[in-house]
Amino acid sequence: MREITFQKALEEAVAEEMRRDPRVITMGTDFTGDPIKEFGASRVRFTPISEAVLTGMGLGAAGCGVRPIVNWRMVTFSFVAMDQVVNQASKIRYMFGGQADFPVTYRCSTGGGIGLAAQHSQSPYSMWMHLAGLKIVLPSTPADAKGLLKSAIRDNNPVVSFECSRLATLTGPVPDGDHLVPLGVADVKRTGTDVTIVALAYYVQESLAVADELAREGVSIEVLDPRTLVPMDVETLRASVQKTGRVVIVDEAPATCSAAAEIAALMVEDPDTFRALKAPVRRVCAMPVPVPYSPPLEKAALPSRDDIRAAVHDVLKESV
Amino acid sequence: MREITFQKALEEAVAEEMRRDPRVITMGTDFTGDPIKEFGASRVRFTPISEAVLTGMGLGAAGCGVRPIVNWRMVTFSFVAMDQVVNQASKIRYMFGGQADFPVTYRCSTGGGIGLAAQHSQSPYSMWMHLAGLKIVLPSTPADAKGLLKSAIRDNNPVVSFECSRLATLTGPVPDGDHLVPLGVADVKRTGTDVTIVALAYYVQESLAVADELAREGVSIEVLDPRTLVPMDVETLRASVQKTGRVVIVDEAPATCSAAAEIAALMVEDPDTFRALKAPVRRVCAMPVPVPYSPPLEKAALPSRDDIRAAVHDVLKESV
Amino acid sequence: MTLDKARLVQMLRTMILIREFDERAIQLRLAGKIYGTVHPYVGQEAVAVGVSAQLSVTDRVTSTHRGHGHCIAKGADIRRMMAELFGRVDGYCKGKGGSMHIADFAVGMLGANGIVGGGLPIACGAALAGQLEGKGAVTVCFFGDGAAAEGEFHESLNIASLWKLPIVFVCENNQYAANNPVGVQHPRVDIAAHAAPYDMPGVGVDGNDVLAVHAATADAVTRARRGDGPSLLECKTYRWHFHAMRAARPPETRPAEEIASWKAGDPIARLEQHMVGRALLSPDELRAIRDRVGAELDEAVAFAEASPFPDPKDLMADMFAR
Amino acid sequence: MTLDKARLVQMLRTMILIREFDERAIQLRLAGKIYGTVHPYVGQEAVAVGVSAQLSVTDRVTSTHRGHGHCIAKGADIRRMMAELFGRVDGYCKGKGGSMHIADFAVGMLGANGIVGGGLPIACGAALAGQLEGKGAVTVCFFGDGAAAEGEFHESLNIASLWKLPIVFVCENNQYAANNPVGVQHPRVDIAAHAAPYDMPGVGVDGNDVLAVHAATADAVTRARRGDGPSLLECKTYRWHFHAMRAARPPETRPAEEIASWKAGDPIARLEQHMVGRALLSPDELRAIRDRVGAELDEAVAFAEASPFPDPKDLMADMFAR
Ligand SMILES: Cc1ncc(C[n+]2csc(CCOP(=O)(O)OP(=O)(O)O)c2C)c(N)n1
Ligand SMILES: Cc1ncc(C[n+]2csc(CCOP(=O)(O)OP(=O)(O)O)c2C)c(N)n1
Ligand SMILES: [Mg+2]
Ligand SMILES: [Mg+2]
Repeated sequence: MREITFQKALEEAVAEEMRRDPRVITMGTDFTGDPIKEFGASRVRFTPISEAVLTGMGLGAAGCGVRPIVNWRMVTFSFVAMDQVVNQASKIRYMFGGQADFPVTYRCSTGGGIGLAAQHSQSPYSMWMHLAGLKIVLPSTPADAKGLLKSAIRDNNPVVSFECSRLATLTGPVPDGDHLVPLGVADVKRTGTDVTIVALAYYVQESLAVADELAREGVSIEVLDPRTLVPMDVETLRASVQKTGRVVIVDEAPATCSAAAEIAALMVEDPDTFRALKAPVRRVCAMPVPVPYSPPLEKAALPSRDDIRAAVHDVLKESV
Repeated sequence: MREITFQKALEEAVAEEMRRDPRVITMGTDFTGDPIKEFGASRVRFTPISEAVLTGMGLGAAGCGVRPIVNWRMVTFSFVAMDQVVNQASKIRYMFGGQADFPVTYRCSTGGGIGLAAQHSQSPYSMWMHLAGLKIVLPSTPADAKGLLKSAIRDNNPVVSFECSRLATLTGPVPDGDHLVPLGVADVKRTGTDVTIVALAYYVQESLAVADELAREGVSIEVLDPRTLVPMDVETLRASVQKTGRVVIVDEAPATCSAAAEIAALMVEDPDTFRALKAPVRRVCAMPVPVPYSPPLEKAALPSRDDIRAAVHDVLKESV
Repeated sequence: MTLDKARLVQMLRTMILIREFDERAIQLRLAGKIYGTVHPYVGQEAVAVGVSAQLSVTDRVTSTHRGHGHCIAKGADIRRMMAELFGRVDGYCKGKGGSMHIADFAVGMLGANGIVGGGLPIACGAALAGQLEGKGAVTVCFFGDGAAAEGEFHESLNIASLWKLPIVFVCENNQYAANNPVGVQHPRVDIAAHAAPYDMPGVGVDGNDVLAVHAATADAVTRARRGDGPSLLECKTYRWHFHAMRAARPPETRPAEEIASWKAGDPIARLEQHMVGRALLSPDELRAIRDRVGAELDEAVAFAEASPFPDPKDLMADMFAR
Repeated sequence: MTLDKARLVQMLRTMILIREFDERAIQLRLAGKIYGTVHPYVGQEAVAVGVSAQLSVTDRVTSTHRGHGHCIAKGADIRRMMAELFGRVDGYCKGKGGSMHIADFAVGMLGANGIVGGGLPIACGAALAGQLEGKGAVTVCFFGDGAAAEGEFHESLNIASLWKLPIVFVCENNQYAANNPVGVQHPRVDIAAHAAPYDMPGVGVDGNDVLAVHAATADAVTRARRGDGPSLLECKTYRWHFHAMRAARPPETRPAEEIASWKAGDPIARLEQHMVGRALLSPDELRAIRDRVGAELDEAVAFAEASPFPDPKDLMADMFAR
């Protein structure tokens, strides 16, 4: 299979969907690649720095039969548009009684680790997850990035595509042709029997690396990637934890009210999974600080392989 | 002790702090009571409908020695100001290396249950909790409302005061004098031995009512009110759950990535609490929909006493 | 353009219907038949009607918290509106939305909105759709004087002008945002002045004169249909009642003389006088109109009463499209 | 007001320091000594310096992502700035902020800001503080042409005018927001036109002429200190380098002739010529200034190099005030 970068996979997704459906348009202050060449200035729109109107326009146009892709670029910038997300996009279909569909896709990059400091290193997916009414994807490989973004664009609901910055240059195999990954299906990135690691985005890769190391110690790790945060494939997650009896959740957002908190709660409120648990649940998340700039501090703020390894050892040690 | 409403308690808190400290000012599109009479138009500022600038102004003025209280009114309206909350208020002190303090208090009402439909019935505290850098209070009684708001205004950090709409007319005893409730201290609203209910805001009252009913069935419920969501008094919560071995968490926000999810995670990641747990953790939260308008639907969407009771019975039944 | 009798009668009838709908809504809210909040449009009828009379069903509008008038003027069915206020399954939103979230996409009414300024970006999106369709559809965005202090107003004007979107921004300057007079909100009283920096026409118009509103809209709509871009229309008007009510009518805080003077310029009476003066309306005809409006409202209330409440089992329906 | 030699030398020196600081920062970023992003201010020095020369230490400024120039002009210590870029404990933010979040509250520099438009509301708050203090302190808010498309720009102008806040809004129109020329962002090229609807003076000025900037600022600051409220100053200028760099210099996308023509109007060269023409600057003096700037920068880099990295144990420090 050909290998391409995560970034290129996302570009292909947009281009293929624009080719496939003339109703798909894209808007943002900038684009990677040169989509205007193929699709023209009517469908590829350079915008002023006005994320709020952009976000609402995507929604309004979607309600009228267009299928916009709105690119906020960094998730940071979406916060000036949060009213349109919280009060409009996530509620509009339901509060109007389902009389129209709103097939809009919002894209943005997330995450820290590259010295961009507090404002430009955020991973606040859980703030969107909390809003009933949005679908949310968060890929960890080029193939998933492409397949999920294509599914997002074809979905008839507002979908937010979070795209981890540190993965942009990751290279991996991507199937040829119309490669789709369905929304709401978690992926077992590695099978194992002792501990389940549920990891998100960049930390899927990190967890796989840790799992390789620990395999040498004789510890068998199963690595799960939810891929879609809403709807969450809770059955697959629970099945794995029921098998291993131990779960470590890894993400670079701070733990409080995070996706990791949600996954923890989903595990322990299910009677079968609760009873199968042999050890406390562990969250390996960022420290509760705005991401600092200085490399040693940033490193200390974000989860590391050592943190993941330590958490795995902990849940093994603390098993009842 | 004199009895006053929740709303009146909040008004007293503001008035007393404005009397106490001339640096305290208040801004919003409207005020309950008539603070302008006592404090004048320079300290009580009617604003245009411009929540973003208002939020940033509160922060900027706070950085220059003023102690502003910014009233968004409904939490709904704060979302147009979310950039100033997420990218500025929650990060500013840390990212500037602690060189200035930002003693600003943001106030808003929350919650559904009164037919105001999707946009005006939100309880999204967890979106703020996720942001490292804000303190957050959520009172359930007039006395706590007054004491916490006064502490919030005196605190030297950005504090968000969430004030549940359905509690506005609740009457209760409030101590005379300079009544303060410290931030970060949970309150045991009722002691019990069989099940811990951790409840928020309006649902503290509802849980107390259910606890009374269940007492007649011989079930002894402990009702805990965190009161402050950040910092969370996790020790008090864990101690109670270690005692009862069962926990039900009740809140009117949808469960996903909510305060309830966080509390669940905090319980099961602590080895002692995890080992003490006899039953799965239960979250009694709103259904994952925008709050609908029609009374029977709204009722179905929000937690009810029946739901709380059923959850208590469940954790009793499912105990290992 | 002089309007023929039929058009004028139609406009008059719609204005009366809007007024009586909201007078009825107030009574029904007091009676506990409808829930939550009601924001009456009474006094501003000339704006919704004057503007919408220039639109066809393929044109689109977005509205505000004070949206009943816009709905009716754009052609929504008052029976389904009333059923929505009653929280019933035959309401436009199956009872899920209520007063602040009525929409009828079938007639191009893209929704009331509980967020001040929140409809402007959505309207720009509808206008973008119209531009991409290339069939001349125009979008009208209604909003209040209060909304002009929100950033979304400016972002919307800017992008609409940049992209020459087929949109008409209609500011209903009713002199107040809730209890705050326009002087608390804006350093200048003329919202239309905001058009100039965006290089678009900004026109102030007597918002209680339905014919003036109609004429000003004609220019703006023509410009938009031609592909020449947006316009900003500021209609000066006044609401007769309180900003919003829940279980009870809130106290009046505005000066009595101010209210009286605006009531003296009642937009409905002015249109009636205009028509009577030109012998286009007899007392009998007026009575017939009013009677028919009354009967239609009775019917709408009966329709709403007869419609069942939604089944709680349907709570999760309509969440996601397939 | 004619400026005496000492003032002019001071302004020239500061402009050169700003330029050389950012030229150095680019080199240090390429060398991996500093991290994340650098947004060089080179070419725009006349704005920061012309404006700040009207301010005293009790006046306040807010800045943007392109903030090094504003910091230096407001009197920040380049050693602590450099240490911050190096991520060291002696940096202004103890290494927590980096280039986009430098602040020095002690000299009234209330922070760079990574959010386009995000500083405007904060500046209004600082101006409100100044108004409440009643000691005549003025706030200057620097922002780009791109920021004028954000709603926060408008909300800020509106409330500043309503409340007569002592603030000067300084738009540095450098013709581009990242790669987008001003025509992608605004239907009109003059940002100053936005002042009129807010009933405040809006003045366009040659932003490469430090003396013109200085004079225009004088009027605005005087007005603000008098309690007459805000002004909007639009300084037309140009950045010489890329919008932002990370590990490498990004390719240039702007027309070569455009760049050349703006470089021909180099604000530093213009001030030098002005001074030389009036015999206020000899080649020796100029050389001395440049030498001293170079030495100061060497010292700043040495200071930064010598400062330790923060201890990871201090990660949680500075989160909350007591
Ligand atoms: C963003 C936001 N802030 C505040 C409110 C509360 N609110 C509802 S209507 C209203 C007044 C609106 O005034 P205007 O835009 O003039 O419309 P009018 O009510 O006069 O029709 C306010 C403040 C809101 N709904 N949304
Ligand atoms: C709200 C927001 N949107 C987008 C960005 C990304 N961004 C950073 S700087 C910039 C261009 C800003 O242009 P301008 O305001 O003219 O300032 P200049 O860079 O020209 O100094 C953009 C789009 C951001 N930082 N914040
Ligand atoms: Mg109004
Ligand atoms: Mg610029």
